[in-house]
Amino acid sequence: MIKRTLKTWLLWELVMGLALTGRYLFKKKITVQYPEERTWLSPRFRGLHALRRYENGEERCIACKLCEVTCPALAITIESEERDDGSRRTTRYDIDMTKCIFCGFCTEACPVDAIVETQEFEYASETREALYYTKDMLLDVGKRYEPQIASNIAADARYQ
Amino acid sequence: MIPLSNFLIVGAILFSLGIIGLFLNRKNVIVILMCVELMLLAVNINFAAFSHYLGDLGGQIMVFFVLTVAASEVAIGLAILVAYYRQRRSIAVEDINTLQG
Amino acid sequence: MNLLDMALQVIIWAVEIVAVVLPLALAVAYTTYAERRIIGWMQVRQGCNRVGPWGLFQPLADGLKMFMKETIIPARSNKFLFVAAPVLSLMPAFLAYAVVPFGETSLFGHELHVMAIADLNVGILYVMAISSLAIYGILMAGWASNSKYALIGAIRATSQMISYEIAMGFSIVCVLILAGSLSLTDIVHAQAGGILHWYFIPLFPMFIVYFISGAAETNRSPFDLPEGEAELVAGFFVEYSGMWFAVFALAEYAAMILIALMTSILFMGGWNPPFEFLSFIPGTVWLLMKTSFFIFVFIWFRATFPRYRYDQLMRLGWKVFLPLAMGWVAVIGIFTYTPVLSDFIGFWQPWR
Amino acid sequence: MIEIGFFYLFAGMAVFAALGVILSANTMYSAMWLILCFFNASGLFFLLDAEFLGIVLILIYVGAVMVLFMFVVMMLEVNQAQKREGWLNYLPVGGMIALILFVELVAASTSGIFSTGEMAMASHLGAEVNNTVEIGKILYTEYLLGFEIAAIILLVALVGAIVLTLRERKDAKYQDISKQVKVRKEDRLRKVSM
Amino acid sequence: MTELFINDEEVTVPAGTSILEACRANDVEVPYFCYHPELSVAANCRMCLVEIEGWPKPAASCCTPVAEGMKVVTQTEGLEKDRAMMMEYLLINHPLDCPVCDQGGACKLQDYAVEHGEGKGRYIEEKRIPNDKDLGPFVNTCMTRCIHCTRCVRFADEIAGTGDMGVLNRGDHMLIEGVVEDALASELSGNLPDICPVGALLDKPSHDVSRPWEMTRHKSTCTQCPQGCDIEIESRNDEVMRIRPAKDGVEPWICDRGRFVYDAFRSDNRLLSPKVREGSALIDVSWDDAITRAVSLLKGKRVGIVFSPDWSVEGLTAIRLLQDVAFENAQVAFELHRRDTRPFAFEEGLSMSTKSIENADQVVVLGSDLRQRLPILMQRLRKRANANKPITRIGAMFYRTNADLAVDVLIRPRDWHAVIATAMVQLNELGKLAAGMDAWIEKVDARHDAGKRLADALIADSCAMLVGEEIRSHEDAATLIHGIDLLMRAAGHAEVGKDGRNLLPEGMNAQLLSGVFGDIRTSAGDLFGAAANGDLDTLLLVGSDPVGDGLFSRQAKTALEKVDLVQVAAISGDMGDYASVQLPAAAYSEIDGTFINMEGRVRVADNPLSTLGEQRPMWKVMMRLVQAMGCDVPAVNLEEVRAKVVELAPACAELADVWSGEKDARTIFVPSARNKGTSYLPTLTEKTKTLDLVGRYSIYREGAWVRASELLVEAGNIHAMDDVIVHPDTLKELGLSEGKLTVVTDSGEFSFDVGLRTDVSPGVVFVAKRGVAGDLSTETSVDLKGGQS
Repeated sequence: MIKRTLKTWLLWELVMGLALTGRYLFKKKITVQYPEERTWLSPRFRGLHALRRYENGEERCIACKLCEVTCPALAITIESEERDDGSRRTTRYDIDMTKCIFCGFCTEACPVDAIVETQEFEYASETREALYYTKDMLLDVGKRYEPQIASNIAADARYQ
Repeated sequence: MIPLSNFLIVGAILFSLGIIGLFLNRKNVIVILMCVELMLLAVNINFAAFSHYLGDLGGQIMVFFVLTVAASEVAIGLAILVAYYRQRRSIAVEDINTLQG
Repeated sequence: MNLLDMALQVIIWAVEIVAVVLPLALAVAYTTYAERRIIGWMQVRQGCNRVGPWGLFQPLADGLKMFMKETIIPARSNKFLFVAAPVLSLMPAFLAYAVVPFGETSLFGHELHVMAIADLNVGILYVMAISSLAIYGILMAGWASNSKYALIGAIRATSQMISYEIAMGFSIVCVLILAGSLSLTDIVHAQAGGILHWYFIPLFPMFIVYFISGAAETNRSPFDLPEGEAELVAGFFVEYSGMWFAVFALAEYAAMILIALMTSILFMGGWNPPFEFLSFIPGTVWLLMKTSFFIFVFIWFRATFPRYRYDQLMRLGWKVFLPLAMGWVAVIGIFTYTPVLSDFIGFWQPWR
Repeated sequence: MIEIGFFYLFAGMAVFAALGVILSANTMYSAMWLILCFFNASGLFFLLDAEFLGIVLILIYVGAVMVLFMFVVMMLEVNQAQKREGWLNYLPVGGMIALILFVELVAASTSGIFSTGEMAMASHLGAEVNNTVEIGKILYTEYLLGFEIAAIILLVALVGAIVLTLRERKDAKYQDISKQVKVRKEDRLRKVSM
Repeated sequence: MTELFINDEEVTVPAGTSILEACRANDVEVPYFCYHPELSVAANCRMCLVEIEGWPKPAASCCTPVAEGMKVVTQTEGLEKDRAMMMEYLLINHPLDCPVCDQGGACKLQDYAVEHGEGKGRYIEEKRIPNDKDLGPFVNTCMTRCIHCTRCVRFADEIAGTGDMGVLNRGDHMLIEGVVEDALASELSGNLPDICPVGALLDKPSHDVSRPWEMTRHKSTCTQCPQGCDIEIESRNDEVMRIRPAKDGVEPWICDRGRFVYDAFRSDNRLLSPKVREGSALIDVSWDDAITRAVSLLKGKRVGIVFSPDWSVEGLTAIRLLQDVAFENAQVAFELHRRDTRPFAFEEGLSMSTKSIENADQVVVLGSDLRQRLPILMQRLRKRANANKPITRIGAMFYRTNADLAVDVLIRPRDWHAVIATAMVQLNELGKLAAGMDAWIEKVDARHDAGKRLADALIADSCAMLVGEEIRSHEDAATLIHGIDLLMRAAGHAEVGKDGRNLLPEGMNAQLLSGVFGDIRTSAGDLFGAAANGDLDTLLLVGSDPVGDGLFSRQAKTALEKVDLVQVAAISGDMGDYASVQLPAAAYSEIDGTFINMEGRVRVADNPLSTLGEQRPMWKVMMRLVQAMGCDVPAVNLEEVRAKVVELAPACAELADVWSGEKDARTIFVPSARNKGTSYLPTLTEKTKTLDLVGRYSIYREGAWVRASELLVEAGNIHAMDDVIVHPDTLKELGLSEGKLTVVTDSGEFSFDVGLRTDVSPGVVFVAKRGVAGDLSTETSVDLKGGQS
């Protein structure tokens, strides 16, 4: 009882709290100094989207629109038509990165691994328009990151 | 050196304005209370002035008491107002005449 | 007093004001920096360390950003009061420094000269009166914004500040009883003679009450309910941006520094060194060291304690601090006027 | 000289602010004007060497009473539009009363005894006297009874205001914090042997 | 009725029903591929197996009739296993290309594979790859996906009647083949993708464009022909992607014209914003400007109004309201195929439902190319013919029907009087009389053998008389119809309840039009004539394209060149060349409206697509015009317009109950008008020319919508015939041979390519209505000369 009263009046709990934060004041800091230091990224990291091509240069995307329908943020817009050779291809494949929530459902839905998410996350822009990725831009991203994408897919294949 | 009458005239002006204010803002009890404060302030100025010129600190003590009473008055007045507002949703003076017998 | 004297006096005042306000503004800026660094460290982070060496230019960059930003005045606000409110809150915060004695110096003549713009004999009352005006800035900001968040924030802030002002007032009364003067200089002088003479020893509970009430008075964490982000977005200054927002921040930090200063002066012996042999260090340095410590404690609080709930805050103010402070006044009074006990207390009462 | 200047400044501002109080359409503005008025009155007090009262006026009126006013204004949402309705009906009577009073007061204050003579011009309290100390001295001796009564009035006002406005809401839940704080683990935890 | 148990629940179904139908009627899920309620039973998918107590093996439910007390179980472990095996078998050769298949998401095979199939296939050998077929512009094939349910083959045989799909080989080598490797000849071919349970037959125009789940669907009414089918418009982002028959509609099919006309909704010819002529070009302006311009052309002027009957009931009523309020003396015409505007003994519209026509003892078709005009009605008659019920047809051509007709007689249009007179004589001999017949018989001396066939048909117990366009657009139509009316009365087919007098109308809402406009209608030819003579200042053209369609294109062209034209339309047609002001009105996919089809059936469309541009519903355009003319606006919202409908057309009174929700639109038939008092005697005028001229209607060419649809134009080109066709004997008689010949008419000489067809009546010249010969349609008789004019 006395101990309790004493504790109450001496603000013991508060002092303990202060002591705790006081201790942490001198601990080693865990901040990662971002542009110079970087953390390790999982192969499953969901960053900027990319559209892939086959090795022979043919687009993988077959305009099945499964990614479009599965997208919870309605960020994907696809228009398709029959190409001259009779295959089904997109005429438009847009991802609005301002809408995208990077849930990765599109990559899960894709039957041909055409739409993938790279580990790229530094694609900020000064205008909103620049975040509206068109098919060409996405294919371009795919071209740039293809080795990384392929290795990530290979690394994760066991768990699919 | 400022003559005493100057302070007294300032007090008179403030007091009169307080009275006019009472009539002018009959609808709004809050402003009426403010006008009363204004009048009390005029009285306080007179007290302080007399105290100063008569060399008697009793005047300042009176100011002190007036301040106390005024503060109490405001506290109680506003409390009544709030209580009344909760009942009637209005603080217009006309609506308060229901207290007439 | 001829015209020349008057002009000279005006110049001296101006220099004094500049000598207080400029370091104060800088201090405010670097208090924000210190706050961010210290909280960062306490959270095992680095804090701002990008702009300049160790991030030292961060406050300047922030200030620059704030002043470059567009000031948005809401369409249905009361335009005049909306603009006037930040000024109304900044003005008293700076005005109070007019009577704060930063130390004594004999640089300007043979006798010791108190380093204050105005060494008022009712200095402590003045500080109380002026700091109570800070409420109006907040009240006006909340009301003029025509926003429910701002209004609720303002109402919270004012009732909180008024509530804690009373407890603060009573804890100061204890100091007054011991020091026997309303003058800040006299209060400091009364504590001369080493750490044992400082008032935090006989008035330890009041010291705590004063300091915590000070945190509440300046809306510092854990009493920062008026700006509680979780429920009020940002409280009374939700609608403010850019420069006017910066002015509010300036006022808040100035008030915080003032409370730290006042705590040092009232309870920690002001510019007196704790031990006589340390008196080779100038008094001002001592005062600033003490003040810095209390600023650090404010920041420490912020890093440690979660925000109070509003009813708990009110309960603390009215049901704990107020009775405690009033009781302590009675205790000190009894000690002062009871023959035997007055010998004990006489140690801290130089006016006897 | 300077004093006269300050007097007219303070007095003029006070009167101007008082006009503002009674003429503002917005209750909030009235309150603001009243604050200004009190500031200037406080200035007048300083001129009268009543610095303690001057500061106390600010501390009590500006720091507390007016905040209370503003609080109530903010909370009650006074309908501004109908505030001034029909004021012309009352102006003649009120104005007359105020005018008569004003004339009388001015006549009295300028009627020789206050406007001329030694008392009118000479201060009988030295400026060097510590106003605060002096007030304290007579307040706790000569006026002790009055002081005690004032204290009781304040207490009554305090209690009265709380009684008038405090209402326990039936539909709201309250918690007893001290009870919560006092809880020990023994109160909540029971060891059961299995 | 038969009682049986399905999964231990006792159900009662008519005797002879198959188990599958019994299950479907009682909401018991049985999977199937080859079964289709409208087609014969093939029982070749074996998916609908059920177990029947006491039977040693599972039975195919689609071909097993119910029996009294039968105990059917649809869900057992054994059946699940059977179904899994069936699925595995079906999927052996089926590609796993669901992501690129348009059927994906709306595919029976996909659904059942998930529901009944095993997770994994064991077949790792090579799949067979049949070649894809070219089935014309409407149907896309992907034969690897075919599971040989033969629904398409049965559809081609039974519904389309063309029989141009078939099965080759057996077993693993089984192939579905087009009998002719070419476009499908059927006007119903668009239904093939609908009935294909997998993605083997797909809609070609929308192929690879959209997926089923992207579509929003809303019900509407097709206004492309008087049939007014229930359609379901599938749209994506307010763009029409497909039109399909409504699932619970009256007819299970729709024709290609109604299906693929959506192409025109987004064509360049579409009017989407108000236009005003500046110099030689039409430029887009605001509604206010366009209305101001229109009013300047209309106000205080002598105005003629021509409109199309395809607008909704509300829109048409609004036109009448405009006429009443703003142009009291204006002439109004809405039929471009009717030369004779005297009231008919029975006005346009059917007195029988298509179903009762199918079931009548006799069906007589007088002068109508039903397959081109009303493909869905023709499909009903084809079903009738397949059931060996008689159809009698008299006309100027053996119009292709793909059905066996009991009696098919060729006549020349100038013989109609004689045919009717002969039939009257025949009926007289049998003692079937009607007042007025004697006068007829006396007046007409000539007799024609076809009349005997007609009389034979009329003595059946119930007879559905379908009077077609050859008679309706005849210059003496009122008289002929009066004669037919007399025949029907005499034969007893005019009584209430068994009224068989059906006059096939030109467009939708015929019942409403004869009521609302009966008193002010005039012939479009007369109206254009008046305009050409300078008796009119301005034409207000609401929706129709008189240059492209109808009999009066030459007159219309002359008139339009002479007067100002204010056009209100959803599609511009050829009028862009003439219009001074064009006001856009909403197409039928874009309005909340009510439609009445030729049977009198009522349909209320709701939840329309958002308008594509600035077009407004017709009634709004009309009321805006009224307001701009400075007159009192008679109706300011749809409810008020609907109140006016009931007020103006008492025959449509029941519509009020439909709109208020008290009655179901399906239960209502609006009767067509009957003018009992009319009686005309034949006025036989000798034709100056030797050959009769008949316009030939083509499903792919008539109507501004169709001409704006690239798809239908392409199909029209595939099915095109020569501009002018005659019987070889006709030429032989004249000593001419086919090729470029000169046609001599009252209004001049024209040269055309003349083709030969043996199914044309000798002495008749058929001209394609649309195309270079369209101008001839005002004539009724011509001569042919050799060489070029």
